Amino acid sequence: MTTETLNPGKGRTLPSMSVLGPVVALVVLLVIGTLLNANFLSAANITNVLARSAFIGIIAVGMTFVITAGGLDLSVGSMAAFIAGLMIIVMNAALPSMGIGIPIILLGMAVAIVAGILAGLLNGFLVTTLGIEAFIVTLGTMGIYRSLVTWLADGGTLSLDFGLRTFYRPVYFDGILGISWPIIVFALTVIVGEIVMSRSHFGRHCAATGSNEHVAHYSNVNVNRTRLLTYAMLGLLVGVATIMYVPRLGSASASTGVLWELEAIAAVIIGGTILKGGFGRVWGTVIGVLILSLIDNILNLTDLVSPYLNGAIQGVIIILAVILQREAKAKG
Amino acid sequence: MTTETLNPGKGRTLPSMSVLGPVVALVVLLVIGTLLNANFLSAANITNVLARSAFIGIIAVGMTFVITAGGLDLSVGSMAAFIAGLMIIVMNAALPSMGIGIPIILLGMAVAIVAGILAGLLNGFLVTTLGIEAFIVTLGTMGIYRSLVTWLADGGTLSLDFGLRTFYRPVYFDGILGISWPIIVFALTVIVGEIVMSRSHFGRHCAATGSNEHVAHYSNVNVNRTRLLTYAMLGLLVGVATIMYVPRLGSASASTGVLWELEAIAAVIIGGTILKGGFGRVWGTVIGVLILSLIDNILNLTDLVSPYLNGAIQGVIIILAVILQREAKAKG
Amino acid sequence: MSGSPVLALRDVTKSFGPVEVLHGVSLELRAGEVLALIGENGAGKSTTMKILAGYQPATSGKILLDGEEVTFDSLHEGEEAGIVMIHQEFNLAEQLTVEQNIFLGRELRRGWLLDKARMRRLTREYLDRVNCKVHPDTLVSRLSNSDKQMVEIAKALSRNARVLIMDEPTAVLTGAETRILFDQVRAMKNSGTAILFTSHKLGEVSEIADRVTVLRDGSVVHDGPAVEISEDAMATAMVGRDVSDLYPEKPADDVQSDVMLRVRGLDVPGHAAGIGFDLHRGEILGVAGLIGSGRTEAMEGLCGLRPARAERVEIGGDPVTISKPGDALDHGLCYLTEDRKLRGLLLDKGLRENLTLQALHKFGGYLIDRRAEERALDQAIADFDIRAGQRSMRVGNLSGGNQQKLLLAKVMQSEPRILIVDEPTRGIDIGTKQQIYTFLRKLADDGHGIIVISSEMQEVIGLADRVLVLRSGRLAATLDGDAISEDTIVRHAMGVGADSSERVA
Amino acid sequence: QDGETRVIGVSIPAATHGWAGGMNFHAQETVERLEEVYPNLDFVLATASDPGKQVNDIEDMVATRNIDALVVLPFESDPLTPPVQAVAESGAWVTVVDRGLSVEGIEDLYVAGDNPGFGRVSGEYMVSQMPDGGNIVVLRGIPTTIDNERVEGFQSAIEGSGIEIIDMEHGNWNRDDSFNVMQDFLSKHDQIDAVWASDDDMAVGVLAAIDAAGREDIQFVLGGAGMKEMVQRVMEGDDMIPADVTYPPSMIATAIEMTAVGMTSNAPVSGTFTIGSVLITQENAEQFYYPDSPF
Ligand SMILES: Nc1ncnc2c1ncn2[C@@H]1O[C@H](COP(=O)(O)OP(=O)(O)OP(=O)(O)O)[C@@H](O)[C@H]1O
Ligand SMILES: Nc1ncnc2c1ncn2[C@@H]1O[C@H](COP(=O)(O)OP(=O)(O)OP(=O)(O)O)[C@@H](O)[C@H]1O
Ligand SMILES: [Mg+2]
Ligand SMILES: [Mg+2]
Repeated sequence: MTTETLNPGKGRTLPSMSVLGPVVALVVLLVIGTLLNANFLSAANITNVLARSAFIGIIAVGMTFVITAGGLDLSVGSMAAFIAGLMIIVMNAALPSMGIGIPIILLGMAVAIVAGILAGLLNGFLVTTLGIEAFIVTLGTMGIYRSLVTWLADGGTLSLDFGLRTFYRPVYFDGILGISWPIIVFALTVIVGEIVMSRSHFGRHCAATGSNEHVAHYSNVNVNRTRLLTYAMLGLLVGVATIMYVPRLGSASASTGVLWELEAIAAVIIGGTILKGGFGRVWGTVIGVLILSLIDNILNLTDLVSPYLNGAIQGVIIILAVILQREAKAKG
Repeated sequence: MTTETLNPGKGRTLPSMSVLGPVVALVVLLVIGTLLNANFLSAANITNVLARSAFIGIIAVGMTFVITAGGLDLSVGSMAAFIAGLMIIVMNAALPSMGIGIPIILLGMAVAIVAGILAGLLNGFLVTTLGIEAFIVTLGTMGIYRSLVTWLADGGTLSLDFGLRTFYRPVYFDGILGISWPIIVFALTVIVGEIVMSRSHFGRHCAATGSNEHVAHYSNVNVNRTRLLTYAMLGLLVGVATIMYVPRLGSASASTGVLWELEAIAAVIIGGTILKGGFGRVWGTVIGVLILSLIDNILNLTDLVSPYLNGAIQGVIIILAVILQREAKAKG
Repeated sequence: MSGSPVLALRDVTKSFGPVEVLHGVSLELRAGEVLALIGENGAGKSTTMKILAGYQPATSGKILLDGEEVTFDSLHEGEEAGIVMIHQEFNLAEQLTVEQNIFLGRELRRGWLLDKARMRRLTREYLDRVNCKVHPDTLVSRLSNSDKQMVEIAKALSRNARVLIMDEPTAVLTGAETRILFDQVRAMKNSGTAILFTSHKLGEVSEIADRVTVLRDGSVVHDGPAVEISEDAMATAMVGRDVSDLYPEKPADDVQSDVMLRVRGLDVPGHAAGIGFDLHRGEILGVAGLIGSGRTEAMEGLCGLRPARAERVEIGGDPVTISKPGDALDHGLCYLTEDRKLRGLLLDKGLRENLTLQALHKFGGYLIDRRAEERALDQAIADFDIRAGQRSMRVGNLSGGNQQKLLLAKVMQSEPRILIVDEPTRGIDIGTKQQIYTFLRKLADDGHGIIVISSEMQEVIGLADRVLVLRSGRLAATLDGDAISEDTIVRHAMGVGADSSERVA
Repeated sequence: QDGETRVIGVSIPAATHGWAGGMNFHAQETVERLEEVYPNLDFVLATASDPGKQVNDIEDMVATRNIDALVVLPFESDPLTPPVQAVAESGAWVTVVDRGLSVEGIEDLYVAGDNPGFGRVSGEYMVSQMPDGGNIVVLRGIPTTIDNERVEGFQSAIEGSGIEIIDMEHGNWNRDDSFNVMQDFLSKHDQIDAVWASDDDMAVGVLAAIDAAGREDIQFVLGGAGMKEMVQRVMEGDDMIPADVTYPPSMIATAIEMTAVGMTSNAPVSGTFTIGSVLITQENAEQFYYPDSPF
């Protein structure tokens, strides 16, 4: 039960090294990118990478809480597709009566947020109250949402009305002070997430629940409510990510958000959160997300490898990023 | 670590109810199938369902050991694709010198087995010796194998020489006493797996490792070797599954074996093995595999639902199958 | 009695990071001799034992086996050399059965397969040797703590050790079980096994040990034959001061103060029924009973920790309903669990997080005030004399006794008016025990109400003003004044035709 | 054979990208329509997410639904060849759509798409628009034989024209992926004259990326497959989308319909019908515009 004899370094008494791991990996990628292509550090490229990281990033922040509290959610990708589809249908339907303007955008956003929270609560309810393995619950809802969006779209693509899309577009592409909205929302999510995780009661309760639910129960932590809230929060953040996603291309289809769940979970773990629960860090997740986005970006910016091998390079870098972290830990 | 106070029924002293769950789900599906279509219970259909369950089934048996020992393997689907590709390339290359005949088939089989074991050992090595989270390791190797097969196939499809394919085909379609080879091999794997799990010291060591690796370590169980062996064994079984798979379709491409990993893991969990490790049952896994195959089969028997919603039905049934099990447990 | 040393340490030091916890320890284990290693919490007993058994490497110094220097590169070599250790922490895989645990790592085979029948039969035999009634196929997670300990002992005995090392084996055992264990120890000693043993129950040390070695702060301060040292002298050598008045003075019980907690008809399905009692202000109420008599469950049910019903619960005269742990805390009612590992502490978290978990609302509104937490930790370390090498260490790395102290400090963070403590001094050294008793009495004197559940008869008798005795989940008697004696308690606890699944505490 | 109900199985890939979605739509719509028209025809429609699943579907149709005819759009040619061959050998009618099987002569009816032709028409259009050559980037689909054939057709059509493919990546027939890839191409290359997006879904992502970057150097984007939004833009004379190349998802409807006719009448419907890829320009766009289709 104690771990000291087996893995002397696993404890977190010297966090500096485990912290260094992902950061070093990120820096190495940045250096490689800069060396390979002069435009890599251009404002445009940085903005692109950050803005497109925002979807997975916002979701991964929520995933950090779910995993820290000992859960898992495989449904986020298809949940995002479903919410995007729903949002588009509702906005298109409301268009004749509401006309193009701020109100209809707000309606769409409200739909996304409410749908996200409800979807999260459904997952949470099945996991906590019915006590089913999170893996199975969310594998099931993953199939359900994916099917539903295909069905809503009649197998094709749901597209936002063209006029509405033009009106809504700035939510992805514009921003303030040259920083685009997805980046701003992502940054805010991360800041709030980090504070909640490391300084709030809720964050403590998540860690306690994931670490040992019995101890948490005996310490007056409402284990089920904490878990339920992490799922609801993740659902909410999926909704927020969708609000940023829809204005980008104005459409949703069966292929929207495919594999986002694996990417989000990978980002969380690369960032140093423990998959079995009990310890999570939001800022690490951000680094994980950036690492994953940068790999793609760098591969697109160079011609060194056959595009067929992109997946292999990704795989190797993901493993290396985590090795770095563990090696550093082991020395620490 | 003990669950009794929170969930008084979770323990396994009264196995009869937790055992009943998956069996009941299976029986219900069988009844539904029979009601929907008279041919459902025909020998041809039963043979089809069993034979095609064999791939996932053989892999899921290996997965049961990995999960019981506290691990996870997301790479099996792309590993299967990669091995199939490799096997095809080697056999095609050897064709001019060896000609069509038993030896070249045996060569292909040997390649599959060796490649499987090596791939499994690689996963196991990264997980045990380097101590990286299994989720990340196998997510990484999943990407790597998937890329490699795409690259080997030059983005297209690798196909076994037509003459060879005709010669090899009986390995999938023929059998003894009217039972086709995949079913026989699957049955053998299950029997051996069940015996190893429940009656060998290796099975016990897996459960002990997954239950509490420190305790296992103190009790002289070589935790790392046990884990490594589970991965190697899974790799071997992926190889065996591929040997059955190649004669069926005679080709491999980037889309071979996609999502097999999720299906195998789902089967294992539906069967009652605990995802966090410590307890596994091979026969349960078989029931899980059959449930998953039957859902597909039954959906093909009827035109009641839009094909777009197939995924939703699958999702609902998977969740229901596990609820049944938990409910039954809770009462037990 | 004694021959040449089988296993010995010479000038062994051990450091965890920058902190040295053993400073040149030497000791010798001889065949056919029982050596007791005693010392305060955190003195280094468990660490010494782990080094001897090869579970941890020494930082410097030598380990001698039969006079030859050895380094155990793996646990296997320690076992090979016939060294078997029973850990202070349970060392059983919860999801495996008793039989699977006992034979873990050395399963018997017939050909390729396990010889289950033989293992089951042998398990039965081993369990019989320690008079343990559990079925070999029971999952360990379903056993009570004392049964787990007996299984652990059976597992150790089954290995026919040359050297048997036992780290506080009796902490969770009943008197009767302890006697069974000691019978086995004597038998092994007579057959030439070298035995090292530690306990905070000094009476046991006098009873079983041939030699006594006292550790203080990582150094040996006394080593000699057991007959030459009295229990008082042991305590003094350990703690560095006299601890003869273990229990504080009880107040004269003529003033009947008001009732703080009134419970009527408390039912905990499957464990207790119809429990009713009053707790007065300023009173320490003891709860005695056999293991399995439902004391723990009754109090957990009362505090909303497990499903329970009550006809009536009043706190401070007002009727209350308690359906979840938060309700109990809101009414100033707090329960200290008997199981610090599984229900008490987050072993992979630090001291600070554990200390404040239950009373987090006291440390800032939405955000946690870290500085207030640090101050609370300072205070707790001072108040409860918690000895941690570093403040930032994982709680799982604290010595057993210091974990218990931290648990007590944690419970006190919620400032309960009514405190229920379940086995509060398990694994606590005698000096600290005295402090805890004084602390509890002082709380009572300050107007709190205290309920003490304990399986140590002396503790109940020494501490409590009144004693409830439970039998098979029902209240068998309420004793006060001179009626509180070992004899009466045992009589009420056993009753007539007592349930055979219960054992004498 | 009158009065007797005949069963037609339809096995197609699932709707995992735009074109497949359109094809799914046409399949379902046609099945519904024909079930009305021909009361003695029964249809079984199954969609598969990978070749293995598609083989399962076909096996199920044979074993439990006793199909008299099979209309199959193979996920991939090679793996589907043996099972379809088995169906043909059992005596059922076989119609193959879009992708030919690896063995000739299995099918009774082949409604063929022309993937190399699709690439060639696209390439020829590029050449016609850039007589002096230029730099283009190419977004490819999901790595498959189809994609390889299209790209090869395209490459051979532009050979020697002075058009240079300066970069090529997989956009996986997916809007989001192609958006990301195009953004990165724009960072990487300062001068891009045109884009062959090779699919209209990908063209959507490419256009969004170009718009956002505000780049003026790109003259046009050529998609493909005839998505209705794109056809509309062609019709309206959009500069960025001057043309499109058809690869009609409705070919499945044609195939099902012809099979139904073959089943119910004695009209000769066997043989090969190639549905060539046609260039859509402003002049002829109207005849390729189906506002009701989801694609
Ligand atoms: N893995 C570890 N890492 C850091 N410090 C440790 C570790 N293990 C033990 N210690 C420290 O070593 C000291 C001695 O601990 P040990 O467990 O040997 O005490 P003990 O004498 O057995 O006490 P107790 O009577 O409470 O069981 C303690 O201060 C403890 O915190
Ligand atoms: N797996 C379990 N499930 C339910 N309860 C358990 C389990 N393990 C232990 N317990 C309960 O916890 C208690 C273990 O504590 P211990 O063996 O010290 O007895 P105790 O506390 O003296 O008994 P009691 O409090 O019932 O009088 C047992 O009474 C038992 O009922
Ligand atoms: Mg100790
Ligand atoms: Mg108790």
